[in-house]
This record gives sequence, C-alpha cells and structure tokens, in this order.
Amino acid sequence: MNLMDTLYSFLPDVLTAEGFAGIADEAAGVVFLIMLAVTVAGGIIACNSERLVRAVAGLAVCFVGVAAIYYFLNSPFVAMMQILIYIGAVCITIAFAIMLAAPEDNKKPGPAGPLSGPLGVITAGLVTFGMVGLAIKTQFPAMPKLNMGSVKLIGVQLLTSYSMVFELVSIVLLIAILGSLVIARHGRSK
Amino acid sequence: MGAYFSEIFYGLQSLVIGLGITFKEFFKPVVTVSYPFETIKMSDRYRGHIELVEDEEGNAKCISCGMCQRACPSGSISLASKSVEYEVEVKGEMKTKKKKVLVKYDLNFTTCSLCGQCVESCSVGAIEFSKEYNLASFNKEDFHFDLLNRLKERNS
Amino acid sequence: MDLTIFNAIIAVVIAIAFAAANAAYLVLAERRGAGRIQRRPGPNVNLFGILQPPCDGIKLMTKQLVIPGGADKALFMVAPVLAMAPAIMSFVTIPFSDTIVAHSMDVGVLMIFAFASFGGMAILLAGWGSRNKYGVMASVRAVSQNISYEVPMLITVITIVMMTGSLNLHELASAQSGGFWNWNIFPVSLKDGFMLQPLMPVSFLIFFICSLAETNRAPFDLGEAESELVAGFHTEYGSMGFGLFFMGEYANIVIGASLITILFLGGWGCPFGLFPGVWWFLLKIYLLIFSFIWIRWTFPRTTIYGLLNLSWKILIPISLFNLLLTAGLLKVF
Amino acid sequence: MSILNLHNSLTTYLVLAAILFGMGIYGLVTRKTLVGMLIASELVLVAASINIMAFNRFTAPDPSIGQIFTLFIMAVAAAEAAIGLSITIAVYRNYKSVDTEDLVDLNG
Repeated sequence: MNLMDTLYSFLPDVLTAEGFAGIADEAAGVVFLIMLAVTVAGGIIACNSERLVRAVAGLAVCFVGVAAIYYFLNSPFVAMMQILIYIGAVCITIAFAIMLAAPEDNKKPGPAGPLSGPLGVITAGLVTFGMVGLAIKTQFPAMPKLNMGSVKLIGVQLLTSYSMVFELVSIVLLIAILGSLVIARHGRSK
Repeated sequence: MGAYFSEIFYGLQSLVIGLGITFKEFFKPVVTVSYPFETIKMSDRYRGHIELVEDEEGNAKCISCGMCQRACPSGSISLASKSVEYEVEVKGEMKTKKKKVLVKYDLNFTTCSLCGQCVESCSVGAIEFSKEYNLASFNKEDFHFDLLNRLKERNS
Repeated sequence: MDLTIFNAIIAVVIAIAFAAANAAYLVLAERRGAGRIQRRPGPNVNLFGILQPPCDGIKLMTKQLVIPGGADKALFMVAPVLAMAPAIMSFVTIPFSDTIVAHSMDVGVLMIFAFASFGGMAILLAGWGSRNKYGVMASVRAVSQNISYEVPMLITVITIVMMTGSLNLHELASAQSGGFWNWNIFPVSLKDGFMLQPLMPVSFLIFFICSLAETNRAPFDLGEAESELVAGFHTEYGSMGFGLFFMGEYANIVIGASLITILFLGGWGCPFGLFPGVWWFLLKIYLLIFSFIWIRWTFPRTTIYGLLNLSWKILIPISLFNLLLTAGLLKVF
Repeated sequence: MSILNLHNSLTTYLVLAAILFGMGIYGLVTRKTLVGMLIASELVLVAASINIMAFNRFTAPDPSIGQIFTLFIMAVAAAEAAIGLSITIAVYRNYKSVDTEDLVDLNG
C-alpha cells in the first residue's frame, strides 16, 4: 500500500480520513441544504408552471429531493421506494395522462378565475403560516428508541403487526386497477 | 393450455436455431474486402471504358478504319489518322505502300453509355474494355480520355 | 484496510471511469461483432479500430447542438443528462469483487432499480420535449415497454432476494460463492444442504429477456424503431445530446450484465471455487454482453403488441408461479 | 444553531413539509386542469409523508412504523394516480377537454 500512502501525501487534508471526520457533518449539512433547495424548487415548478409537462418534470425533481431527505431521516429503504414508485410510476402515469388527454395547443391561458390567483396565495399562505408556527412553537418530546428501524424489521412488522393493513392496501390497489380499467375502457369500443 | 406451452416451446426452439446459425457465421472468414487497401480483380466480362489493344511492337493495333466512330450511337469517339508510306518486299522487289497510322484517339466518357458497339464493330480486335473502375472527379474534362496517350503511358 | 473516505472517492471515480470507458468501447465491440456475424470485418483501421471511439467522441462533441424551433428547451436539454447520469451512478453500488466496491449499500438492488426508473422519465421528456410526433410516439412505446418489463424483472429479483434474505448486492453474490453448484441459475442448489429450485433456469431466462427489454436493445428496440419512427425518441437530437443517450444505453447494458452475474451466476466466484476475483466477474459480464450483441444481430425487431403480450401473458405468469413455488419450497425444506 | 446543522432538527423537516403542503394547496386552488390538480395533490401527499417520516426519526420509539406508514401512503398515491389518469381520460372522451371550466353540466 505504498502507492496509497504516496497518494495520501498529495491530498488536501479535507479528503483524508482524519481530515474528513472533522468536516463530515458540515459536508452533510451542505448536501442537505442543496437537497432542500432542490425540493422547494421542484415544488414551485410543479405548482406554477404553465406547461403541464414541465410541471411533471418539476414534480419529479421535487421527489428526488424528498428521497434525499428520507435518506437523511435514516431510512434509505423508503428513499429508494420513493424514487421507484413516485418517479418510476406516478410521474410517468401523469405524463401519460397529459399526452393522452391534454393537448397543449387548445389550452386557454390565464388563471382559473379572476379571484383564484390571490385566493390561492392567501389560502396556501394561511395554511403554511399556521403549520410553520405550530412546528416552531410546539415542543415535541422525544422518546427513547427501541430499535434502528432496519429493512428486516419493516418486513417483519409488515407481515405480523400490520398484516391487516397490508392486506387492505393490496385490496385497495386491486380495486384501483380494476376500477381504472373499467372507467378508462368504458365507451372505447365505439 | 397445451397450445400455450407448446407455442412457448417452439418459439424458444426457433430462437435457439437462429442463434446457432449466427454463431456459426461468426467464426467463418470474412467475405468482404477492405476496399481502399485491397482490391479484387474484375471479372473478364466487366465493362469499363474502352482501351486500345497493342500489337507485338507496342503500337496500337488500330488500322484507323473509323468503324467504331461510326458505330458509336452517342458520338463519343473521335479519331484522326495520317497516311505514311513504307516499303515492303513483294516477290523480290521493293514496293512503296501507303498505310494509315493513328495519331489521335479521343474518348468522351461523359457521353459513353458502355453499350459496346465499338468493340463489336472493330474488325481487327483493336479495342477492348478496360477493367478500370476507380473513376471519380469533380471536373468533366477528366473524362475526356486520350487513349493513345494512355497506351503510351502503359508501355513506358 | 478499512474503506476511508479517500478510498471511497477513488472507487467512485474508478466506477464512473469504468462506465464511460465501457460505453465508448462497447460501441466498437458491437460494431465488430455485428461485422463478424454478417461476415465482414467491421471497423479495423489502426489496430482493430482502437481509435474509433475517441474519434466518434470528438466528432460528437464538436458538432452543433441544434434545438428544434417548437421544442421545449429546458426539457430538451435535461432529458439526455437524466438518461445517462443515473445509469452511471448505479455503478457505485455494484461489487466487482469481494473487496472492490465503491459504496456497499444495504438496499443496493433497490437502488439500481430506482435509478433505472429514471430512464423512462428521461425518454418521455426527450420525446415530448422535442415536439416531434415520431418522438412522442416512440417515447410512449418505449415507456410502456419499460413499465411492462419492470414487473417480471422485479418479481424475479424478489424470488432471489427471498432465497438469500438480503437486498445487499455483495451478500447476494457472496451467498453463491464456492462453485457453480451454489449458483442460483441451477435448479438444484447445494448452498445449505440440499435445496430445490426447479424453475430457476426459467427465471434466469426471464431476467435476461427483461434486461434486454429494459435497455431498449434489439429485438425489443421499439423506442428507436428506425424503419417506422425515424430514430425514435432521439430523432431531434444531434451532437452530444445523442452521445449522452448512447452512453446511457451502453452503461445500462453493463449494469444489466452485472446484475445478471450477481443474481444468477455467482458474481466474482469461479465455477470451480478457484481464485475468486474481479477477473471472473469481468469475464462473466463480457460473455453476457457478447450474447446481448449476438442476439441483437440475430433476431428481427418484434411488433409492439407481440412485445407487450410476451410480458403480460407469458413472463409475468411464469415468474409469479416461480415466486409461489420458491416460497413453498423454502417453507417445506 | 448553525445553518449546516439543520438536518438534525425536527423543525426543519416540519417547515419543509408545511411549505410543500402550501404549494399543493395553492396548486389545487389555482390550477384549472384536472391533471394539474392531480400534480398538486401529489405534493400534498408528499408533504404528509415527510411529516410522518420526520416524527418517526426524531420522536417515535419504534422507527419502523413510520416507514411502513409512508410505504402505505405511496401505495395509495400510486392507486390515486392510476384512477386519476383513467378519470381524466374518461372526462376527455366525453367533453373533449380537461379544463374544469368546461365540465359544468350542473351549472343550470
């Protein structure tokens, strides 16, 4: 490992193991800030963009940021599922909806009604303000952790304590598939 | 149900047969030639532009009769000749004879349609098809061939 | 020697460089393979065409990036990056040998599939963003193909994960170390005692077909069907935009081959348990890539209905049946 | 508290969730196409998920429960997107438009 040692000596302190331990937390903080910005920017594009395809792209960007935030919350499994389900399935489904049903050529510009813009800002602002206020003011007592919430534990609990919910969700998904088939195929043969 | 599985089975079988064929081809030698670096010999029946045939002394075999010029439907051939006198021994005494000698044989390849009438009409077999196929140029003057000159260059 | 952050960075850089080099030189391999199968030499100037990929790269980079008039500029520019970056980042979690892995994740399999799902989004944005009806049609086709083939692929992966009990690629591969009698591809495994997995070869076939379809390779290249859709979703792309799509496709091929190797063929293990190491891994993935190329130049393109029928009527029922069978056998033995 | 230490505080995540929730509400109010509303409702769902995950990480004794709950939300969101797509297509087939202004049969 002489080569490695030589390479080490040329590195700035930040990149070596000892140097990095000092700044690892700061680096994580910087990444977290970037991901916050990505999430919020994606959300703004998703709810404001005139073109719906851009809104879906913004939604996908937002979901990437949210997946990174889940990763920061000690749950890489949920982060990966977030990308797999939301970007791989939900976003693509919505994009299909746009292609099949919303040709942008005959789109009428402008907001939904004369009052909807200000009304939307006021409603959303009030809701956000209230929730932010609650979040900052309230003290949430932390309880001691019983376990680390590993993937294995999620699987075990999904099939023991929460097996009823698991079955219910599978029934919901089945009904959703059948229902969407029935609705979308209705009147197709004409 | 049986049809379902037999369809899958026969489908897979046909796929494997196809893969086998291409796998065998993979190890056979290549049949194409990497053209600018190596070329192949043209077949005897290839028709390039025409070329003069030489006799034993290296001169053109042509007797300047003009049959080819007349036979050419698009008028691509123009030839000129002059008459020279030469002495030949006939029955023990010298006689002076005249004969035509080719001085110019031009082929305008831009109008030539490679029909081969000139070769057909030549009674002494003085013209033939060349095997030349590397012909490309930006100027049409490059396709006015001076065949006599080409013959000389070939001999030198 | 434990993995310090310095080693991790070097490993990530090497993984990305490996992906890029493979993407460049697999094009050459593909063209030479196609040539041999059609009995012509392929690119062979300068020592078997070794300079062909750099020349292609320089050519692509120096071309002008033309953006069509009606196109959605932002989406048009973002789509190629979205197609390539996740594919290359997936290399970070692939273990090339017992020690050579950039970042071993507990949910490695999931990460690769999550990143692969970006591909569909990229194709949709490319097709829609370039405002070209061929592009839109091709992207709808390609995405419906990707979604339908993700289902049997994931069911097959679940079968393997169930047998091993881990989502970590490293553990999935090392569980099969020892020799070919431990590999998942064979119907009988001697891993812990005697284990019967009668449909595993079929599962391998299903996974192989799905990885062909997921990477949009022939005979499933409906997304870029030249005969009917010009060039599919990248019709309007020139220069490096096209180059990025191309690199993404070849990086995806290497990832597909690596996944097959790890899940079914014992990763870096030798067939007879001798000298396990990175060379066996590379040998296996290049054999698989050769078979990808071989298949591409053997079979003609399928129709879109044939493609979707194959997935929903044949691959999904069989893979579901295999999942049930394996679960039952695991419970019994 | 340093700005680089934000990821260790529960409040950050709650504020982010509130902002995303507000964006979702704004989108639901101002959008006038069905697809746009579907996109906005996804934002609302994601905001709820972030809240659950944040509490799960910082206060809950058993961190796997929140993850399970988030997985269920994802399943429901996927079902919702599928049904939303089919409803949008059915509406488009009947009205030749997905603008909420045109879907006014009960307007009198």
